[in-house]
Amino acid sequence: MITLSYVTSVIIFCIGLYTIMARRNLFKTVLGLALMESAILLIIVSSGYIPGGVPPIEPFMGPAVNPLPHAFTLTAIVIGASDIALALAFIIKLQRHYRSVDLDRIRGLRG
Amino acid sequence: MTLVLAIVVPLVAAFLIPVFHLARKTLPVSLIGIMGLISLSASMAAAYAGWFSPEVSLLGGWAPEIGIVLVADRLSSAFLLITGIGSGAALACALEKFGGGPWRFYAIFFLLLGSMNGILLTGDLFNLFVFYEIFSVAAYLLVAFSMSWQALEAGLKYLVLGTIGALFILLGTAFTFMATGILNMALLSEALVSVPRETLTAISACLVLGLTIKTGAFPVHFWLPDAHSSAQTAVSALLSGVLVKVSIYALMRVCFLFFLETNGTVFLAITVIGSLSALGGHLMALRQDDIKRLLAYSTVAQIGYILIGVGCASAAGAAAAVFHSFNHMLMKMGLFIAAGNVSDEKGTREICKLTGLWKEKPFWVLGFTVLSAAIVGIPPLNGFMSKWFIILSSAGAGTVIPALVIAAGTVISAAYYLRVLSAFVSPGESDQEDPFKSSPRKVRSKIVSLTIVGSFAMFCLALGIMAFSPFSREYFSSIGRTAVDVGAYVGLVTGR
Amino acid sequence: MSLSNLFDGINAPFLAAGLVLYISAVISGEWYFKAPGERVRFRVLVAAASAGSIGILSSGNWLLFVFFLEILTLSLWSMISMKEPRAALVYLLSQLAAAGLILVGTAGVYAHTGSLAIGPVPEPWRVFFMAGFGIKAAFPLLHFWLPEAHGKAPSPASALLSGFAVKTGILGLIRAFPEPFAPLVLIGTVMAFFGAFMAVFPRDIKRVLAYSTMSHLGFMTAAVGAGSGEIAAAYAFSHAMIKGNLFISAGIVEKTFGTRDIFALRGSGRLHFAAVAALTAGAFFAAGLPGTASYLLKNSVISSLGHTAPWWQPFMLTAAGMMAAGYLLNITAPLFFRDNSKNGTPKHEEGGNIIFAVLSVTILLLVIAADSFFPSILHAFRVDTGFTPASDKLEAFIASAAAGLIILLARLRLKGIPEQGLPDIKICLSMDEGPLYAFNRVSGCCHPGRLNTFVFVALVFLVLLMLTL
Amino acid sequence: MNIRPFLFRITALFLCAFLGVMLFRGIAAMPPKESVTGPAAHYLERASRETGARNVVGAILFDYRAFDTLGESTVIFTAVCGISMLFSRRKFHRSSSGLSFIAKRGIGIMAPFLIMYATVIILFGHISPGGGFQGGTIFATVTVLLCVVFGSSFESSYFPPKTKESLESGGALLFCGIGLVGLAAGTGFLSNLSAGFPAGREGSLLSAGTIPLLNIAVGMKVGAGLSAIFYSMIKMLDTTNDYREGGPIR
Amino acid sequence: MSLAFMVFLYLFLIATALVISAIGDILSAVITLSVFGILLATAFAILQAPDVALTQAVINSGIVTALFLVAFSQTERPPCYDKEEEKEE
Repeated sequence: MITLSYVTSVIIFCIGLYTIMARRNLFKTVLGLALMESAILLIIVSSGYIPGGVPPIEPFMGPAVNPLPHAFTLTAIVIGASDIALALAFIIKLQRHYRSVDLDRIRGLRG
Repeated sequence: MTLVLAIVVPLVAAFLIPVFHLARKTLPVSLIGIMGLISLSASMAAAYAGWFSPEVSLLGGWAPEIGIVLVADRLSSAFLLITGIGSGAALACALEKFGGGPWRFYAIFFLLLGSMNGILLTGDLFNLFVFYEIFSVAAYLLVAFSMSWQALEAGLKYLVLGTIGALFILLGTAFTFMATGILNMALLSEALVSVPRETLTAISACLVLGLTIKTGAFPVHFWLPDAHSSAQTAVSALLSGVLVKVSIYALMRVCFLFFLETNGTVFLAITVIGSLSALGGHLMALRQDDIKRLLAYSTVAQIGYILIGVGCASAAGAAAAVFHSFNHMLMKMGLFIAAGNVSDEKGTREICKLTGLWKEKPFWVLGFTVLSAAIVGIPPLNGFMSKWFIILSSAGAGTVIPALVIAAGTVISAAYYLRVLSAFVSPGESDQEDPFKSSPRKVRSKIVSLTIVGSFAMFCLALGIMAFSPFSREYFSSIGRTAVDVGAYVGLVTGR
Repeated sequence: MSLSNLFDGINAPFLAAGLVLYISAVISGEWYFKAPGERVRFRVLVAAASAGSIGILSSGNWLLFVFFLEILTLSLWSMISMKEPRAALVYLLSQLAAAGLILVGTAGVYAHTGSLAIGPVPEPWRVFFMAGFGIKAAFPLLHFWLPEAHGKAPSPASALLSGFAVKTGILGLIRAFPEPFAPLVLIGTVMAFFGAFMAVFPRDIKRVLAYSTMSHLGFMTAAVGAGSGEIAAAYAFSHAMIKGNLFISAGIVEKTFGTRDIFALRGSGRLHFAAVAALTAGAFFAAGLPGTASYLLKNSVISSLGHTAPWWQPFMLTAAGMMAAGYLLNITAPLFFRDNSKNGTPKHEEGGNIIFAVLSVTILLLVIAADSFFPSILHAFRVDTGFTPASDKLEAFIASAAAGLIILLARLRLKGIPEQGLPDIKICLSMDEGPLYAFNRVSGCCHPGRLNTFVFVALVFLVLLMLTL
Repeated sequence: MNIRPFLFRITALFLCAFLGVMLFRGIAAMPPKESVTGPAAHYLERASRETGARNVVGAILFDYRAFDTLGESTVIFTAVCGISMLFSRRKFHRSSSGLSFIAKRGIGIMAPFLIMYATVIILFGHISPGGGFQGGTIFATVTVLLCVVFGSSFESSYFPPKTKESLESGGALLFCGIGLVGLAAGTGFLSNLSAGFPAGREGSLLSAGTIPLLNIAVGMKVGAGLSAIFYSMIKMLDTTNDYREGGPIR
Repeated sequence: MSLAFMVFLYLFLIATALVISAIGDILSAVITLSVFGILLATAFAILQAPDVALTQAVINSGIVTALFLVAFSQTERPPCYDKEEEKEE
């Protein structure tokens, strides 16, 4: 069951990376970033899973799941959110100047 | 105790600035100056503690396996010194240029300072990722601070590439955690030996890519010229001089601790990346006509030199890398401050238009000449000595091509720096007296920036001469030894 | 940096040459530069250059050798840039490349033997030393900077350049290859002949002298290759004197007549003999006629080749020696031909006080004369000055006939060669033409500015990392 | 010549697939874990005794690795400071657009319960799943809701930007203050029970030393921060709606 | 939890990811992103990680989607008022 979640997270990671490279819209780039971010979250959480585990709240009713990945995932989610928020802010300001979010037109700095 | 203060004091200063802003509209320059001094003295205290008696401070009182550990040994104290001097100079320039007005700039600056000290002192891999994230977000915002469309575009590209780098570092950290269950860097360096081969390739590939994107080495350097050339003067000086060095420290610390025994080809890859960056940076700088972009590409090349030093995986190599990053900080910050002031004064950044400066601003041009002679590697100055140490270590490690690349780099950098200098010295059209342009707009001369550039130039000369004395060479080789000696680091952290 | 080895056998001639040359250069500088600012700048630069040379001669290890070498290069670069910035840039870049190569070689020596001391270079790192000192001593394919720098520099500076700067390459070669080394002899002979051959064509006196320096350097390299470092050092000493005198006197001719083109100076010797006297005297001593020091030295170099060398090497060296007489005749004879009054009266360009020029030239001439007429000086440098044995006389005669034939043929066939003779490598660093412009257009695509191409390159880099790590 | 983008995409796809295969091989090579090993085992056994918290994840976040959480909330502080810097120069138009009356009345009723739900999540962070981050974000969603439904001027009258700024820096300073208390007590930065904080009765509201305090601090920071981000972005949007309807209200 | 439900959940996750990357209209891609976030939250719940599920649900499906929508509406709007605003600055 866990290898299944690893497979899906790797696939989603690759989909995210592909969206960043293949799409010309800036929003798609940020969406790709969000996808890659979520894939890594899935990898970390499913790495701490114990078959037949119990959530790590104190009165364990069985073999508790590894709590450390949960702490990292919490941090990673919030970091990803602040990254995406910043990226969106940049996109809004940049759209003011370029009047478009097409990557082929946002090529002012070259050479 | 002093290690935690080096991180917490700048953060508290950053949190206090909005509160002060609520009290008064524009913050007094002296207030920010005092805060700057306090946080710099905190980081210098940490550097002092780390230099003479390598120190470990357990956060929250937990043992290294359980909680987070802050470690200060000679390598991190050397880089603390670099960031301290660099950010102090950048803060002084920013204060002189902006005054107290943009208080958010200073809040982000102090956050950057705190996160830099965090990266340099942390002994925990995930904590390194978190501080790296604060460091990068603050860097994106400082790049975009001037709000011009170039700065915003450079900020966005830096953000997207930086976030992809951070994601790969997070992926590498996730893999190491899955393989070993530990996150303390010292314990990891022991546990990584038993990790299977494929996982080790995945870990090393992800970490090396993430850190290389952050340092701006050649294949993934695209954000660096845009960011460094479109940022403000003080910010681009800070970016080139200090921020790059912190990423290089992270690369050194991770590679020396994890991959020294387990995966030797990482250092070969770093040498190849270094040589590529050196050549690519110099060649691309040769074709630039915007002075700040030229200096930015020259930074890419100098990063290549440092990476060649790191790639030798030897004590001499690490010492040469640290010495060159210190020299490069001095040289590049002076160059950026001088170039920034000169181009602001003339209103343009085209090299061919920055003429007639020898008469108008002789001291700036003199400082620029000495520093560019230093960065090219002309003998009496320190650039020559650090270049020599890197060539020595790369020949010692048996690789000849990087040494030849550095020799070729000297020639190419001499070519493009001379093009800039000949433009500066050539008699500009402004010689014939233009009644309207020069008289009314008497820009108040930048005393602080001029003293900084002058003192950096003097420092370069002194270091160049001092590097001959065995006394200073002993210092730098001790840094190299501590960087490479993984056993001592692990013993220090775990107290065995 | 012990001063003890400042006066050992090899360094003495260089030291003597440097001493005399710097004195005469400073004196001629007083006369050559009109503006007081330029004069002060020239004095400071000569002081820096002499400090560099002293450092080079007395440095104990290769690092200091390169350290002072670059200081010497810097001061000579700024001297040349006083008159011709572009040639100075070419000179600086080539010398920096040479210093870089030697630095790499030194690092290799340190890695190989663990010490930086100057001494024979172990096998794998010789190619760096040869390449580095090759650029310094203008080996055939690495000589592109020599005609540019020597031809266009102010004459006191080019006197220093030809006199001492190029000789540091020879000094390095002597230090690095004390025992006989066959490729050096080959390069030396080729260089001697190539220099002499190229010296025949240019119409500019200084370019002729520059190429003649190259051919004399060929002789010295051959001597070093043959293992006799002392002869090369002695040769360097006498050549420094001769070349210093020739360049300064060429400067006098240029100052008085305003041009260096031998066609324009036709017959000017009749009008103003004093200006041309130094040049003719220098040419006489440089021509290597029997009895003068350069003849003795040329023969000692050829005899030092010994019997192992293939037959054509001594032949080419003697031919080159003879051609020296030829091209020097080229630049001095027309001065005394019947003037067809094309160029009118000589235009007196008022330089500084002419006394200084005369003084510097006389010093040099005195030393050359002493050097030629009292061979005992050469004995001090352990040079065997016996005349060439009879059997070689025939060979010498054939060589001189061949040389005369080549000069005659060249003079007739290639009459219309433009001013700078065969096209040298024209390096120009302006962005609008030349190699830099082509490179600029090609490398435009290296930073396309599109975000997804950056990510694509990062991914390719990651896949490569995955494969190799 | 449209062959280039197609070729570009195919190679990108192929490289991503190859990267995925290499990553999966890296993961598959690891031996599957049956039980929790390393420091996590220590956390599971002794978390309630050493920190007094029932929720082990909360204990890790706010006690064992509290420095990470400090770093984490500083990331949000930087993002907020930066975004308001990016949008600071735009002149501030007070605008009062809003949805229909039914939506306003419905949300008016729900809003207090949402805020109470957010405070419950924050305060019970060390007992049940939840904590500073989740509670703060729920609070931010409430402000977003108010912005959308009642218009940004209504929301800014209830939560003016000045208080958001002070709330945010206040939370950050509270966090560092608690840490410095631990440092003053001599047992290291951000130390909990060993620095003399009362462990309190297991499972009760006021137990587990500093963890609830840190939860509140982070909740203030995250809540105020994210709503400040949303507010600085949305205030530009409002100007456009009014512009069309009848001119902006200056 | 039965394996079938997990397989269905992961397939649906991959499907939404493909929709996000493939679809042309940004608005529907953002909506799909919030659906993706909710599915991921359920996956975390199944993997016995309640904290993470709550955070993921609130942050990635809540605030991030809201920010996306705001940013999207800022850029889509024909900035007719821009000229008037440009001169104000």
